[in-house]
Amino acid sequence: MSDSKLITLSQAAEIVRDGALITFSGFTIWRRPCAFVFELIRQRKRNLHVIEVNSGPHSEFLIGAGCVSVWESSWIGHEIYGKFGANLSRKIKGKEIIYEDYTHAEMGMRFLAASAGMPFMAVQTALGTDIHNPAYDMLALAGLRDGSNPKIPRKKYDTINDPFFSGAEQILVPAAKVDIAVICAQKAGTDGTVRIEGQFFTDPEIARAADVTIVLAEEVVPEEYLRRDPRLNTIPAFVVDYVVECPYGAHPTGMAGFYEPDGDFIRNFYMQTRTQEGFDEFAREWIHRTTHNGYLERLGSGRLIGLRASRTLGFSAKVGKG
Amino acid sequence: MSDSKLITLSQAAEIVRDGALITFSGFTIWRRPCAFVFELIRQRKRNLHVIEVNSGPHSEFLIGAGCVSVWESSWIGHEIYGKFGANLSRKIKGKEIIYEDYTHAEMGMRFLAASAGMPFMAVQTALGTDIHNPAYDMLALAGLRDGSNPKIPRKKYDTINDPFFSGAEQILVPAAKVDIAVICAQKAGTDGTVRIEGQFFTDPEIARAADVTIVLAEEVVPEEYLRRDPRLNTIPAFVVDYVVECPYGAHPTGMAGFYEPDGDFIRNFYMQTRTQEGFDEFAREWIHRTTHNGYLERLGSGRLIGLRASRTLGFSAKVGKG
Amino acid sequence: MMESSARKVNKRGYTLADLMTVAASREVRDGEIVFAGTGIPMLAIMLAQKTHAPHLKLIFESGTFDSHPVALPTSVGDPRCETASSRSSGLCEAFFLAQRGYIDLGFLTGAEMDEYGNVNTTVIGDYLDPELRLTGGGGNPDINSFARRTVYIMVHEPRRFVQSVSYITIPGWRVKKWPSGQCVHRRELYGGAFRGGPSAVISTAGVFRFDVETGRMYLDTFHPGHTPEQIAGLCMFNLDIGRVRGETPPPSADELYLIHEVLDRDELFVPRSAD
Amino acid sequence: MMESSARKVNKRGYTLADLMTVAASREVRDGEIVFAGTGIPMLAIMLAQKTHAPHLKLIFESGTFDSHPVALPTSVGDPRCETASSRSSGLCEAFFLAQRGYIDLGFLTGAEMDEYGNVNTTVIGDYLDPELRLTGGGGNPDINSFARRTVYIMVHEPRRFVQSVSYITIPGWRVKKWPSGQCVHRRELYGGAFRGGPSAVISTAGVFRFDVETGRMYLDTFHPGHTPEQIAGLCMFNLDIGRVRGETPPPSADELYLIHEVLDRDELFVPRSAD
Repeated sequence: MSDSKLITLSQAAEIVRDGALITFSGFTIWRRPCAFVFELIRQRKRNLHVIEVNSGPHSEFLIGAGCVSVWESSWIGHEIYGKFGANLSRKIKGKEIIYEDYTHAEMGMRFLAASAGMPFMAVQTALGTDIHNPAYDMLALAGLRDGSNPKIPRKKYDTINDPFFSGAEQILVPAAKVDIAVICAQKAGTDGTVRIEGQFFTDPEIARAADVTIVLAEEVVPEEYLRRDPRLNTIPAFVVDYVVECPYGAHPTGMAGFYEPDGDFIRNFYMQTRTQEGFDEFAREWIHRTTHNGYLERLGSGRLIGLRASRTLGFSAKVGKG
Repeated sequence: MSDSKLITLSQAAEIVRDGALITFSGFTIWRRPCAFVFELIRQRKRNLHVIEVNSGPHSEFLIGAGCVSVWESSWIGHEIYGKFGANLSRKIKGKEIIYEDYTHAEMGMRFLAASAGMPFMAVQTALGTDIHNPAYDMLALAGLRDGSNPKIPRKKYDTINDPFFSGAEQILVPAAKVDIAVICAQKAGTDGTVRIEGQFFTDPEIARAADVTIVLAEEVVPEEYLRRDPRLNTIPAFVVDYVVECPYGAHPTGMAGFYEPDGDFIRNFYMQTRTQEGFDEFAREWIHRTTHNGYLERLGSGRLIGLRASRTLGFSAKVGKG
Repeated sequence: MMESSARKVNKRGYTLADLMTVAASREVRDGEIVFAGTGIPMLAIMLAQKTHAPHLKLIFESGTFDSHPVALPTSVGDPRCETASSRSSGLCEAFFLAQRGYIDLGFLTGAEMDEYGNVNTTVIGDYLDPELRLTGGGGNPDINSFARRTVYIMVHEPRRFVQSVSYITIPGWRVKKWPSGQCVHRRELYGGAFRGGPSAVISTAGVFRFDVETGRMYLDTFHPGHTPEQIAGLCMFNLDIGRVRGETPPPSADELYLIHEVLDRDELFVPRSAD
Repeated sequence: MMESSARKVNKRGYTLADLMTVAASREVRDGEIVFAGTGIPMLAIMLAQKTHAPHLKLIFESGTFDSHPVALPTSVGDPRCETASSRSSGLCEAFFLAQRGYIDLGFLTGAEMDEYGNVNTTVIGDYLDPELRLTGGGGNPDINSFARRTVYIMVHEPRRFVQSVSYITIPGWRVKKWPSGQCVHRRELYGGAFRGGPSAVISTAGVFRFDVETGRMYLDTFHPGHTPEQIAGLCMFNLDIGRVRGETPPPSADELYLIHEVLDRDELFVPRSAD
């Protein structure tokens, strides 16, 4: 059974059906499964419902390429390399995409709920904001909350008065149920055990929340090695369905202990893709008619070496803008 | 600020007021703060409301000594060293204690809710059992759910129909809010960072759930040492209020990597304390008119050496019945 | 639990404890995720792992997932549970996984069971005025609620196979709907959270299963030395013996070797035979 | 954000960015638990840690607690956030701690704010038909909701200090009560979860605070080169300048040294002066 989880990047992307609810690992410009997203674009996936704690370059790639019909998250941007998500912004202005806003804490608790088999979780955040404006339930306005997709909740949120203590109104946020979670991590064992180095963000939760969990690992290592110290592992093997060995799978986002975000690449992408024409040009140059290996060759060894993280520090002592 | 968290065992026990809601680390016969409990008994605490995921020898000590007026948990026993909690059993039969039953998952989620500032969490466990029998809300029968103690919920549980997906009835379990959590761990830093080795059970949750968190550590080590690998630490320093260096603080329960449970001690305790007279005799011999150091001297070096865990294995290769 | 009879070896060269351990291990299917309690259940799972189910994944509610213990743990909090596991954490994560539906099989021991597989581990007598307070539920109600199947190990005495338990600690196939307490089929109460229920009972007399529709227990196989009629007489309810398949298959030499020479050399749970 | 003016050094030998960083750092009290965003907020916190607040505890929502970075992180997902932290984990645990009430102070940047401290980082124009979609809320609404105090860093332009924000992303002192959208005091809406709200705004023109009862912003100090009246003219609402205390205190030589020679040598967030 050990080897059966190992598949190729293109096989992994083929698992994603058009219209799937999909989520991705990482946080803003760190550990986002960009190589997988490029392959989704090559395979011309359509009508994806992207749902994630926050969005970064990977989401902008997918949205710019027209693969996404619903964006459900709390934030999109490129940190210091780009002020906002220019592709999402353009598609929203053009009414080409459905958007739904939550907060980080709400999205985190939504994935935790889904990962724990709970239909909802109670939070007391963002009270009094337009995030809770009942007129802004965008999936409802789009007619997507009719129960025809059992993973889409019937409401954006609900309220309940705490029956146990204060009686105060609580916000109930619905479980973020997803078809597929794609996780980009430093190490995976041959049976699927995942060891994430650095902050693990919401990756343990999204892994359990999904029906199918796919891991892109910088290194696939013998399972026995990871099992010598199970307290350092992040996701148990049986939660992972497929493993792809994919070095630099997060580029241009960063991978703690392996490489920094490629700030120049992200900034250029942000500047270039303020228009759809710019995006299409970017896609022709970096995504279409190539493979992940071709992409890495195009980047060149010198560039990759320049992004290297120190194995002592976990980050580069040279790249200031990590 | 570093040193101010270090106090003595007797100072730590003095923090516990009569009537406090208190919880303890560990799981059945592992990492229970027995030295602290013995000190509570010496200080003749009264009317404690013990609330914990499950109970073991430490709870039996406290209950047998008459310090506990409410026991709220899911299980009590000594694993293979004693079939049930003879002291709790006797006090229940004599109507000397209030008892409230949940399940492990319910208690775990109750502490998680309290630790996350949530008033409740939804579970779908133990449906159809007498654990949810409305006639068995024992704290309500005892008049303790009138809101006069703001940490005691107004109901044992509540139900709600899932508004988002199935519409199915959910059990809402209330946050387990506590005044004091006492945690027995392998290592604590001088600023309070806790590193638990082996399974951490529900200790991160109880630490955050409590207003005051006290840690008994086998070893207090320089904070810098623990901060070299923050991913191995279990509880952040600022969650911990006080640290007591207390070798063998969990005896007769076990401490992964340090010592096995003292099966003979626990079995003798269980057999001896089937009666109150037996308990009182046990207390005279092992608890009263002594100190933790006196207790360890009475046990003797040979006995402690015999319980030693291998530093390679994390458990004893000799003590079979660990 | 079986100290009185466990050392009695029968003419075939194995004890009742051996037979029960092996019968329990055969309930595990390869690749399944199994939530283990301690005692014979853990021994049975480890036996299955070494025989027909090498890819089973062993989960302990204390927080270790997919363990491969080299020394037999005697409780789930034991660091022996952590050995070669895929991840070690805590109780909440174990129940997140369980409630999310990852668990195929739970293995429990029961003190008192009714014909629908409802189990009482809380109290002898009235909950409000008990004759004897027992341990309580612990994780047992959870494991049973979340798993697709639950297997019980039990001592067979009439006082343990009762018409009706005085307190339902662990839910069976027909349970109480609150607030009325009306008895309903488990599927009706659990709704979308329904995954299954008690699937087998390995007692000191035989192996029992449940009719999922009626929720009633029936005799599947009887241990050597017992007859279906005699076993029916050991139950306080009307046991269905019409579906019995024959004798419980005996342990193999390989299984006996693994139990006594590999897994439980210290006789923590299964004593060697007396002769 | 302050690229146009940041390099202009005044006659006192420091830039506006220096002044703002120092003013922000002075909002931190020793021993506080501070939830940090990136940019000037992080720099200000690290400056406080090296000056008057050595025991502050720095939390990042990505999951590191009580960090002591040796290299300046440029985003909260950066492994530089993990250095010498007490614990490294994930987002859920960070918000468990925050919602539980562990956070004293949050540090944020804002694009558009009204007189009650409500902030919009989501959209320019109508949410349902936007002129320009911005980043959205991220963790900012959470940090502000859970912390006792929140300090904002902002560029001072009339279009950013508005009468009413088009979308409340981060709650201020008077917020909307749903479903009606009626404007109520934050304390009324948050009830038992009320801990505080926006406590200061450090803009390119001055330092502002809020009257907790009325929820309205007032000018506390003005930066050198500004007057209260001129600052009032830079706000689209009626700014209370009656409580002004004087000029914003200047950075010390020690603070300037720490900013430029220790914390931000690479000028990631605060450029050196042009001369």
